Amino acid sequence: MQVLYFAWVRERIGVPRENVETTAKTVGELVAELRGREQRYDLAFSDMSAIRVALDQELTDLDASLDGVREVAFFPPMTGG
Amino acid sequence: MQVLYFAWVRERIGVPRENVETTAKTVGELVAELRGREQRYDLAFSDMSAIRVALDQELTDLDASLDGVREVAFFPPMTGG
Amino acid sequence: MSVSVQSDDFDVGAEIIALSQGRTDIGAVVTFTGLVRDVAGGEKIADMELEHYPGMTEKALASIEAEANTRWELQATRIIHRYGKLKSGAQIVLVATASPHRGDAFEAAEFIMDFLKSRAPFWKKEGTLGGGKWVDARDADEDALNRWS
Amino acid sequence: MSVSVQSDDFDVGAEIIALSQGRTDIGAVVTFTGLVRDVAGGEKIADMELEHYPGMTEKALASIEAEANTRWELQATRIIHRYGKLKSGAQIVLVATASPHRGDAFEAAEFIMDFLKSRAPFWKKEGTLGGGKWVDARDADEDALNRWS
Repeated sequence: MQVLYFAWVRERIGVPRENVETTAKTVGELVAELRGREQRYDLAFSDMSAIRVALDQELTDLDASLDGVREVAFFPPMTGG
Repeated sequence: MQVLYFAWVRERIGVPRENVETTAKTVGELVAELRGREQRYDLAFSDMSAIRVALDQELTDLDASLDGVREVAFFPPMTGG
Repeated sequence: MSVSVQSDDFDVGAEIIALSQGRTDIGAVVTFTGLVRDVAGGEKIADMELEHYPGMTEKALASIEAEANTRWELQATRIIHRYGKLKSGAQIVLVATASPHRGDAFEAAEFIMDFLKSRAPFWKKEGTLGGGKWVDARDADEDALNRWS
Repeated sequence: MSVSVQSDDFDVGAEIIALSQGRTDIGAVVTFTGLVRDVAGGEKIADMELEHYPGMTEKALASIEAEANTRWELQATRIIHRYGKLKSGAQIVLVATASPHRGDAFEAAEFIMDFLKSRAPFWKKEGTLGGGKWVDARDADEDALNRWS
Protein backbone atom coordinates (compact mmCIF):
# COMPACT_ATOMS: atom_id res chain seq x y z
CA MET A 1 0.00 0.00 0.00
CA GLN A 2 1.34 3.44 -0.94
CA VAL A 3 1.36 5.82 2.03
CA LEU A 4 1.82 9.54 1.38
CA TYR A 5 2.67 12.33 3.81
CA PHE A 6 2.32 16.07 3.32
CA ALA A 7 3.46 19.30 4.98
CA TRP A 8 4.74 18.88 8.57
CA VAL A 9 3.61 15.25 8.67
CA ARG A 10 5.99 14.63 5.77
CA GLU A 11 8.74 16.58 7.51
CA ARG A 12 8.37 14.63 10.76
CA ILE A 13 8.29 11.24 9.05
CA GLY A 14 11.11 12.24 6.72
CA VAL A 15 9.77 10.88 3.42
CA PRO A 16 7.01 12.07 1.10
CA ARG A 17 5.80 8.55 0.35
CA GLU A 18 6.63 4.94 1.03
CA ASN A 19 5.34 1.45 0.38
CA VAL A 20 3.93 -0.08 3.57
CA GLU A 21 3.16 -3.78 4.02
CA THR A 22 0.35 -4.08 6.54
CA THR A 23 -2.56 -6.22 7.63
CA ALA A 24 -4.33 -3.22 9.23
CA LYS A 25 -8.06 -3.21 8.43
CA THR A 26 -8.73 0.47 9.17
CA VAL A 27 -6.85 3.75 9.04
CA GLY A 28 -6.77 3.75 12.84
CA GLU A 29 -5.10 0.35 12.92
CA LEU A 30 -2.53 1.48 10.36
CA VAL A 31 -1.68 4.54 12.45
CA ALA A 32 -1.29 2.41 15.58
CA GLU A 33 0.96 0.01 13.69
CA LEU A 34 3.18 2.81 12.32
CA ARG A 35 3.44 4.47 15.75
CA GLY A 36 4.71 1.18 17.17
CA ARG A 37 7.42 0.90 14.51
CA GLU A 38 9.55 3.99 15.00
CA GLN A 39 9.59 7.20 17.03
CA ARG A 40 9.25 9.50 14.01
CA TYR A 41 5.81 7.99 13.28
CA ASP A 42 4.87 8.19 16.95
CA LEU A 43 5.82 11.88 16.94
CA ALA A 44 4.00 12.65 13.68
CA PHE A 45 0.80 10.94 14.85
CA SER A 46 0.92 12.00 18.52
CA ASP A 47 -2.10 14.33 18.09
CA MET A 48 -4.53 12.72 15.69
CA SER A 49 -6.95 15.67 16.01
CA ALA A 50 -4.42 17.56 13.85
CA ILE A 51 -4.27 14.83 11.19
CA ARG A 52 -6.49 14.44 8.14
CA VAL A 53 -6.59 11.32 6.00
CA ALA A 54 -7.46 10.58 2.38
CA LEU A 55 -8.00 7.12 0.90
CA ASP A 56 -7.41 6.90 -2.82
CA GLN A 57 -7.52 10.71 -2.91
CA GLU A 58 -10.86 11.08 -1.12
CA LEU A 59 -11.08 12.69 2.32
CA THR A 60 -12.32 10.29 4.96
CA ASP A 61 -11.88 9.55 8.68
CA LEU A 62 -9.84 7.29 10.94
CA ASP A 63 -12.54 4.61 11.16
CA ALA A 64 -12.52 4.09 7.40
CA SER A 65 -11.76 0.62 6.08
CA LEU A 66 -8.57 0.01 4.10
CA ASP A 67 -10.22 -2.77 2.09
CA GLY A 68 -9.23 -2.39 -1.57
CA VAL A 69 -7.38 0.87 -0.92
CA ARG A 70 -4.19 1.49 -2.89
CA GLU A 71 -3.19 4.95 -1.64
CA VAL A 72 -3.39 6.36 1.89
CA ALA A 73 -2.40 9.98 2.58
CA PHE A 74 -1.85 11.70 5.93
CA PHE A 75 -1.62 15.47 6.28
CA PRO A 76 -2.50 18.44 8.53
CA PRO A 77 -5.74 20.41 8.07
CA MET A 78 -5.64 22.00 4.63
CA THR A 79 -4.81 25.66 4.09
CA GLY A 80 -5.58 26.36 0.46
CA GLY A 81 -7.09 29.38 -1.21
CA MET B 1 -35.21 77.15 -10.35
CA GLN B 2 -33.74 74.52 -12.69
CA VAL B 3 -35.98 71.49 -13.01
CA LEU B 4 -34.54 68.32 -14.57
CA TYR B 5 -36.35 65.23 -15.85
CA PHE B 6 -34.90 61.82 -16.61
CA ALA B 7 -35.93 58.61 -18.38
CA TRP B 8 -39.69 58.28 -19.07
CA VAL B 9 -40.44 61.36 -16.96
CA ARG B 10 -38.30 63.32 -19.42
CA GLU B 11 -40.03 61.68 -22.38
CA ARG B 12 -43.52 62.48 -21.07
CA ILE B 13 -42.71 66.09 -20.26
CA GLY B 14 -40.80 66.49 -23.49
CA VAL B 15 -37.73 68.37 -22.26
CA PRO B 16 -34.68 67.27 -20.25
CA ARG B 17 -34.57 70.49 -18.22
CA GLU B 18 -36.27 73.86 -17.90
CA ASN B 19 -36.27 76.97 -15.79
CA VAL B 20 -39.38 77.13 -13.61
CA GLU B 21 -40.59 80.26 -11.80
CA THR B 22 -42.50 79.15 -8.73
CA THR B 23 -43.50 80.14 -5.22
CA ALA B 24 -43.94 76.49 -4.17
CA LYS B 25 -42.45 75.83 -0.73
CA THR B 26 -42.13 72.04 -1.02
CA VAL B 27 -41.57 69.48 -3.74
CA GLY B 28 -45.19 68.41 -3.36
CA GLU B 29 -46.43 71.94 -4.00
CA LEU B 30 -44.21 72.23 -7.07
CA VAL B 31 -45.61 68.98 -8.46
CA ALA B 32 -49.19 70.17 -7.83
CA GLU B 33 -48.41 73.48 -9.56
CA LEU B 34 -46.86 71.79 -12.62
CA ARG B 35 -49.76 69.32 -12.94
CA GLY B 36 -52.15 72.28 -13.02
CA ARG B 37 -50.24 73.94 -15.87
CA GLU B 38 -50.37 71.42 -18.68
CA GLN B 39 -51.53 67.89 -19.38
CA ARG B 40 -48.04 66.56 -20.08
CA TYR B 41 -47.02 67.33 -16.48
CA ASP B 42 -50.27 65.88 -15.18
CA LEU B 43 -49.54 62.67 -17.10
CA ALA B 44 -45.90 62.44 -15.99
CA PHE B 45 -46.83 62.95 -12.34
CA SER B 46 -50.07 60.94 -12.29
CA ASP B 47 -48.51 58.19 -10.13
CA MET B 48 -46.15 59.79 -7.65
CA SER B 49 -45.26 56.39 -6.14
CA ALA B 50 -43.26 55.85 -9.34
CA ILE B 51 -41.41 59.17 -9.04
CA ARG B 52 -38.17 59.87 -7.18
CA VAL B 53 -36.87 63.35 -6.48
CA ALA B 54 -33.43 64.85 -5.89
CA LEU B 55 -32.76 68.37 -4.60
CA ASP B 56 -29.37 69.77 -5.55
CA GLN B 57 -28.35 66.24 -6.53
CA GLU B 58 -29.30 64.58 -3.23
CA LEU B 59 -32.15 62.06 -3.04
CA THR B 60 -35.00 63.22 -0.86
CA ASP B 61 -38.80 62.97 -0.63
CA LEU B 62 -41.90 64.91 -1.66
CA ASP B 63 -42.25 66.70 1.67
CA ALA B 64 -38.81 68.28 1.34
CA SER B 65 -38.55 72.06 1.43
CA LEU B 66 -37.43 73.93 -1.68
CA ASP B 67 -35.89 76.69 0.42
CA GLY B 68 -32.52 77.64 -1.08
CA VAL B 69 -32.69 74.84 -3.65
CA ARG B 70 -31.29 75.59 -7.13
CA GLU B 71 -31.83 72.24 -8.88
CA VAL B 72 -34.79 69.87 -8.66
CA ALA B 73 -34.75 66.55 -10.52
CA PHE B 74 -37.64 64.14 -11.12
CA PHE B 75 -37.09 60.59 -12.33
CA PRO B 76 -38.33 56.99 -12.07
CA PRO B 77 -36.79 54.53 -9.58
CA MET B 78 -33.16 54.05 -10.55
CA THR B 79 -31.94 50.99 -12.43
CA GLY B 80 -28.15 51.14 -12.35
CA GLY B 81 -25.53 48.42 -11.97
CA MET C 1 -10.73 55.06 -3.95
CA SER C 2 -11.66 56.01 -7.46
CA VAL C 3 -14.88 56.44 -9.40
CA SER C 4 -15.41 56.89 -13.16
CA VAL C 5 -18.61 57.56 -15.10
CA GLN C 6 -17.81 57.15 -18.76
CA SER C 7 -19.14 56.06 -22.13
CA ASP C 8 -15.88 54.26 -22.99
CA ASP C 9 -15.34 50.58 -22.34
CA PHE C 10 -12.92 49.44 -19.60
CA ASP C 11 -10.30 46.71 -19.16
CA VAL C 12 -10.93 44.66 -16.00
CA GLY C 13 -7.45 43.12 -16.03
CA ALA C 14 -5.78 46.53 -16.26
CA GLU C 15 -7.97 47.85 -13.43
CA ILE C 16 -7.02 44.95 -11.15
CA ILE C 17 -3.35 45.54 -11.90
CA ALA C 18 -3.72 49.26 -11.17
CA LEU C 19 -5.37 48.39 -7.85
CA SER C 20 -2.73 45.98 -6.58
CA GLN C 21 0.47 46.82 -8.46
CA GLY C 22 3.53 47.36 -6.32
CA ARG C 23 1.68 46.35 -3.15
CA THR C 24 2.38 43.29 -1.04
CA ASP C 25 -0.18 43.86 1.72
CA ILE C 26 -3.34 42.90 -0.19
CA GLY C 27 -4.74 39.44 0.46
CA ALA C 28 -7.87 39.47 -1.66
CA VAL C 29 -9.18 41.25 -4.74
CA VAL C 30 -12.83 40.82 -5.74
CA THR C 31 -14.26 42.16 -8.98
CA PHE C 32 -17.81 42.33 -10.24
CA THR C 33 -18.44 42.99 -13.91
CA GLY C 34 -21.99 43.62 -15.11
CA LEU C 35 -22.82 42.91 -18.76
CA VAL C 36 -25.74 43.67 -21.10
CA ARG C 37 -27.74 40.46 -21.49
CA ASP C 38 -29.40 39.64 -24.79
CA VAL C 39 -32.67 38.59 -23.17
CA ALA C 40 -34.94 40.17 -20.56
CA GLY C 41 -38.32 38.78 -19.59
CA GLY C 42 -38.21 36.46 -22.58
CA GLU C 43 -37.69 39.31 -25.05
CA LYS C 44 -34.64 39.64 -27.28
CA ILE C 45 -32.49 42.66 -26.45
CA ALA C 46 -30.31 44.17 -29.20
CA ASP C 47 -28.85 46.96 -27.10
CA MET C 48 -29.36 49.08 -24.03
CA GLU C 49 -29.39 52.85 -23.62
CA LEU C 50 -28.10 53.98 -20.25
CA GLU C 51 -29.18 57.47 -19.21
CA HIS C 52 -27.68 59.09 -16.12
CA TYR C 53 -27.70 62.34 -14.15
CA PRO C 54 -24.29 63.97 -14.71
CA GLY C 55 -22.97 65.44 -11.50
CA MET C 56 -25.27 63.53 -9.20
CA THR C 57 -24.00 60.20 -10.53
CA GLU C 58 -20.37 60.92 -9.63
CA LYS C 59 -21.45 62.12 -6.17
CA ALA C 60 -23.62 59.05 -5.56
CA LEU C 61 -20.84 56.67 -6.61
CA ALA C 62 -18.21 58.44 -4.50
CA SER C 63 -20.58 58.37 -1.52
CA ILE C 64 -21.28 54.63 -1.92
CA GLU C 65 -17.55 53.96 -2.21
CA ALA C 66 -16.79 56.03 0.91
CA GLU C 67 -19.52 54.21 2.85
CA ALA C 68 -18.05 50.82 1.89
CA ASN C 69 -14.63 51.98 3.06
CA THR C 70 -16.15 52.91 6.42
CA ARG C 71 -17.89 49.58 6.86
CA TRP C 72 -15.12 47.22 5.80
CA GLU C 73 -11.33 47.03 5.97
CA LEU C 74 -10.48 47.93 2.39
CA GLN C 75 -7.13 48.81 0.89
CA ALA C 76 -8.40 49.95 -2.49
CA THR C 77 -11.72 50.27 -4.32
CA ARG C 78 -12.65 51.09 -7.88
CA ILE C 79 -16.02 51.78 -9.49
CA ILE C 80 -16.57 52.32 -13.22
CA HIS C 81 -20.07 52.79 -14.61
CA ARG C 82 -20.73 53.34 -18.30
CA TYR C 83 -23.56 55.29 -19.91
CA GLY C 84 -24.82 55.68 -23.48
CA LYS C 85 -25.75 53.01 -25.99
CA LEU C 86 -24.33 49.54 -25.18
CA LYS C 87 -24.72 46.43 -27.33
CA SER C 88 -25.64 43.08 -25.81
CA GLY C 89 -22.56 41.44 -24.35
CA ALA C 90 -21.00 44.83 -23.55
CA GLN C 91 -19.62 45.67 -20.12
CA ILE C 92 -21.77 48.08 -18.07
CA VAL C 93 -20.20 48.30 -14.66
CA LEU C 94 -17.08 47.29 -12.75
CA VAL C 95 -16.69 47.17 -8.99
CA ALA C 96 -13.32 46.09 -7.58
CA THR C 97 -12.34 45.80 -3.93
CA ALA C 98 -9.03 44.92 -2.27
CA SER C 99 -8.66 43.88 1.36
CA PRO C 100 -6.40 41.85 3.63
CA HIS C 101 -9.41 39.53 4.15
CA ARG C 102 -11.59 37.75 1.60
CA GLY C 103 -14.81 38.30 3.55
CA ASP C 104 -14.39 42.07 3.53
CA ALA C 105 -13.57 42.18 -0.17
CA PHE C 106 -16.63 40.07 -1.06
CA GLU C 107 -19.10 41.90 1.19
CA ALA C 108 -17.95 45.36 0.15
CA ALA C 109 -18.29 44.49 -3.55
CA GLU C 110 -21.82 43.11 -3.00
CA PHE C 111 -22.76 46.15 -0.92
CA ILE C 112 -21.57 48.57 -3.60
CA MET C 113 -23.40 46.63 -6.33
CA ASP C 114 -26.63 46.56 -4.31
CA PHE C 115 -26.46 50.34 -3.93
CA LEU C 116 -25.63 50.95 -7.58
CA LYS C 117 -28.72 48.94 -8.59
CA SER C 118 -31.23 51.22 -6.89
CA ARG C 119 -29.48 54.33 -5.53
CA ALA C 120 -27.23 55.48 -8.37
CA PRO C 121 -29.05 57.75 -10.87
CA PHE C 122 -28.96 55.50 -13.92
CA TRP C 123 -31.92 54.42 -16.04
CA LYS C 124 -31.82 51.57 -18.53
CA LYS C 125 -33.83 51.48 -21.73
CA GLU C 126 -33.77 48.14 -23.52
CA GLY C 127 -33.84 48.15 -27.31
CA THR C 128 -36.17 45.36 -28.44
CA LEU C 129 -37.74 44.60 -31.82
CA GLY C 130 -40.84 46.41 -30.66
CA GLY C 131 -38.86 49.55 -29.80
CA GLY C 132 -37.37 50.95 -26.61
CA LYS C 133 -38.62 49.92 -23.18
CA TRP C 134 -37.58 51.43 -19.85
CA VAL C 135 -36.44 48.79 -17.39
CA ASP C 136 -38.58 48.69 -14.24
CA ALA C 137 -36.89 48.78 -10.86
CA ARG C 138 -37.06 45.34 -9.25
CA ASP C 139 -38.39 44.72 -5.75
CA ALA C 140 -35.59 42.17 -5.37
CA ASP C 141 -33.03 44.95 -5.78
CA GLU C 142 -34.71 47.02 -3.08
CA ASP C 143 -34.76 43.95 -0.83
CA ALA C 144 -31.06 43.30 -1.51
CA LEU C 145 -30.35 46.82 -0.32
CA ASN C 146 -32.26 46.38 2.92
CA ARG C 147 -29.96 43.63 4.17
CA TRP C 148 -27.20 46.22 4.72
CA SER C 149 -29.21 48.59 6.92
CA MET D 1 -16.05 24.55 -16.13
CA SER D 2 -12.30 24.44 -15.99
CA VAL D 3 -9.70 23.82 -13.27
CA SER D 4 -5.94 24.35 -13.37
CA VAL D 5 -3.31 23.50 -10.77
CA GLN D 6 -0.07 25.11 -11.87
CA SER D 7 3.14 26.75 -10.70
CA ASP D 8 2.88 29.45 -13.40
CA ASP D 9 1.25 32.81 -12.78
CA PHE D 10 -2.08 33.67 -14.42
CA ASP D 11 -3.69 36.71 -16.09
CA VAL D 12 -7.05 37.57 -14.51
CA GLY D 13 -8.07 39.84 -17.39
CA ALA D 14 -7.39 37.14 -19.96
CA GLU D 15 -9.32 34.59 -17.90
CA ILE D 16 -12.37 36.87 -17.70
CA ILE D 17 -12.23 37.41 -21.45
CA ALA D 18 -11.96 33.65 -22.05
CA LEU D 19 -14.99 33.13 -19.81
CA SER D 20 -17.30 35.63 -21.49
CA GLN D 21 -15.95 36.15 -25.00
CA GLY D 22 -18.47 35.77 -27.80
CA ARG D 23 -21.34 35.37 -25.35
CA THR D 24 -24.23 37.79 -24.89
CA ASP D 25 -26.22 35.86 -22.27
CA ILE D 26 -23.99 36.53 -19.24
CA GLY D 27 -25.19 39.22 -16.83
CA ALA D 28 -22.53 39.05 -14.13
CA VAL D 29 -18.91 37.96 -13.79
CA VAL D 30 -17.34 37.77 -10.33
CA THR D 31 -13.66 37.11 -9.76
CA PHE D 32 -11.73 36.45 -6.59
CA THR D 33 -7.95 36.72 -6.63
CA GLY D 34 -5.95 35.63 -3.58
CA LEU D 35 -2.50 37.11 -3.06
CA VAL D 36 0.48 36.39 -0.80
CA ARG D 37 0.49 39.02 1.97
CA ASP D 38 3.76 40.31 3.36
CA VAL D 39 2.62 40.02 6.97
CA ALA D 40 0.96 37.27 9.00
CA GLY D 41 0.35 37.48 12.73
CA GLY D 42 2.63 40.51 12.90
CA GLU D 43 5.54 38.69 11.29
CA LYS D 44 7.15 39.75 8.02
CA ILE D 45 6.65 37.22 5.21
CA ALA D 46 9.19 37.11 2.39
CA ASP D 47 7.59 34.28 0.46
CA MET D 48 5.28 31.33 0.74
CA GLU D 49 5.78 27.70 -0.25
CA LEU D 50 2.59 26.01 -1.38
CA GLU D 51 2.63 22.23 -1.22
CA HIS D 52 -0.20 20.20 -2.70
CA TYR D 53 -1.30 16.62 -3.36
CA PRO D 54 -1.04 16.09 -7.13
CA GLY D 55 -3.98 14.10 -8.39
CA MET D 56 -6.20 14.69 -5.39
CA THR D 57 -5.97 18.47 -5.81
CA GLU D 58 -7.36 18.42 -9.34
CA LYS D 59 -10.15 16.06 -8.24
CA ALA D 60 -11.04 18.22 -5.23
CA LEU D 61 -11.15 21.40 -7.31
CA ALA D 62 -13.25 19.78 -10.05
CA SER D 63 -15.63 18.44 -7.41
CA ILE D 64 -16.00 21.87 -5.73
CA GLU D 65 -16.62 23.45 -9.11
CA ALA D 66 -19.24 20.83 -10.04
CA GLU D 67 -20.99 21.30 -6.68
CA ALA D 68 -21.17 25.08 -7.24
CA ASN D 69 -22.68 24.48 -10.68
CA THR D 70 -25.35 22.31 -9.07
CA ARG D 71 -26.24 24.85 -6.41
CA TRP D 72 -26.33 28.03 -8.53
CA GLU D 73 -27.27 29.04 -12.05
CA LEU D 74 -23.82 29.42 -13.56
CA GLN D 75 -22.85 29.85 -17.18
CA ALA D 76 -19.11 29.44 -16.71
CA THR D 77 -16.65 28.86 -13.89
CA ARG D 78 -12.87 28.88 -13.68
CA ILE D 79 -10.51 27.89 -10.88
CA ILE D 80 -6.73 28.32 -10.98
CA HIS D 81 -4.60 27.43 -7.96
CA ARG D 82 -0.85 27.81 -7.93
CA TYR D 83 1.70 25.77 -6.00
CA GLY D 84 5.43 26.12 -5.37
CA LYS D 85 7.35 29.09 -4.05
CA LEU D 86 5.49 32.42 -4.31
CA LYS D 87 6.86 35.82 -3.33
CA SER D 88 4.79 38.29 -1.31
CA GLY D 89 2.40 40.14 -3.60
CA ALA D 90 2.16 37.13 -5.94
CA GLN D 91 -1.18 35.73 -7.06
CA ILE D 92 -2.12 32.39 -5.44
CA VAL D 93 -5.63 31.59 -6.56
CA LEU D 94 -8.30 32.73 -9.01
CA VAL D 95 -11.98 31.88 -8.87
CA ALA D 96 -14.23 33.28 -11.59
CA THR D 97 -17.97 32.75 -11.97
CA ALA D 98 -20.41 33.88 -14.66
CA SER D 99 -24.19 33.92 -14.26
CA PRO D 100 -27.29 35.69 -15.54
CA HIS D 101 -27.75 36.99 -11.96
CA ARG D 102 -25.31 38.84 -9.72
CA GLY D 103 -26.39 37.00 -6.55
CA ASP D 104 -25.54 33.61 -8.03
CA ALA D 105 -22.16 34.76 -9.30
CA PHE D 106 -21.22 36.24 -5.91
CA GLU D 107 -22.43 33.31 -3.81
CA ALA D 108 -20.83 30.66 -6.00
CA ALA D 109 -17.46 32.44 -5.90
CA GLU D 110 -17.62 32.73 -2.09
CA PHE D 111 -18.68 29.09 -1.79
CA ILE D 112 -15.79 27.88 -3.95
CA MET D 113 -13.30 30.01 -2.00
CA ASP D 114 -14.60 28.72 1.34
CA PHE D 115 -14.11 25.15 0.15
CA LEU D 116 -10.65 25.83 -1.27
CA LYS D 117 -9.56 27.23 2.10
CA SER D 118 -10.16 24.04 4.05
CA ARG D 119 -11.04 21.20 1.67
CA ALA D 120 -8.51 21.45 -1.14
CA PRO D 121 -5.24 19.63 -0.36
CA PHE D 122 -2.90 22.61 -0.20
CA TRP D 123 -0.56 23.50 2.66
CA LYS D 124 1.12 26.85 3.07
CA LYS D 125 4.52 27.38 4.62
CA GLU D 126 5.43 30.99 5.26
CA GLY D 127 9.04 32.03 4.85
CA THR D 128 9.91 34.40 7.70
CA LEU D 129 13.26 35.69 8.98
CA GLY D 130 13.19 32.92 11.57
CA GLY D 131 12.73 30.24 8.90
CA GLY D 132 9.74 28.39 7.49
CA LYS D 133 6.48 28.08 9.41
CA TRP D 134 3.47 26.00 8.41
CA VAL D 135 0.27 28.01 8.38
CA ASP D 136 -2.32 26.70 10.85
CA ALA D 137 -5.85 26.07 9.64
CA ARG D 138 -8.17 28.78 10.97
CA ASP D 139 -11.38 28.01 12.86
CA ALA D 140 -12.91 30.95 10.97
CA ASP D 141 -12.35 29.10 7.68
CA GLU D 142 -14.09 26.00 9.04
CA ASP D 143 -16.96 28.19 10.24
CA ALA D 144 -17.18 29.89 6.83
CA LEU D 145 -17.61 26.46 5.28
CA ASN D 146 -20.42 25.48 7.64
CA ARG D 147 -22.72 28.24 6.40
CA TRP D 148 -23.17 26.35 3.10
CA SER D 149 -24.30 23.04 4.61
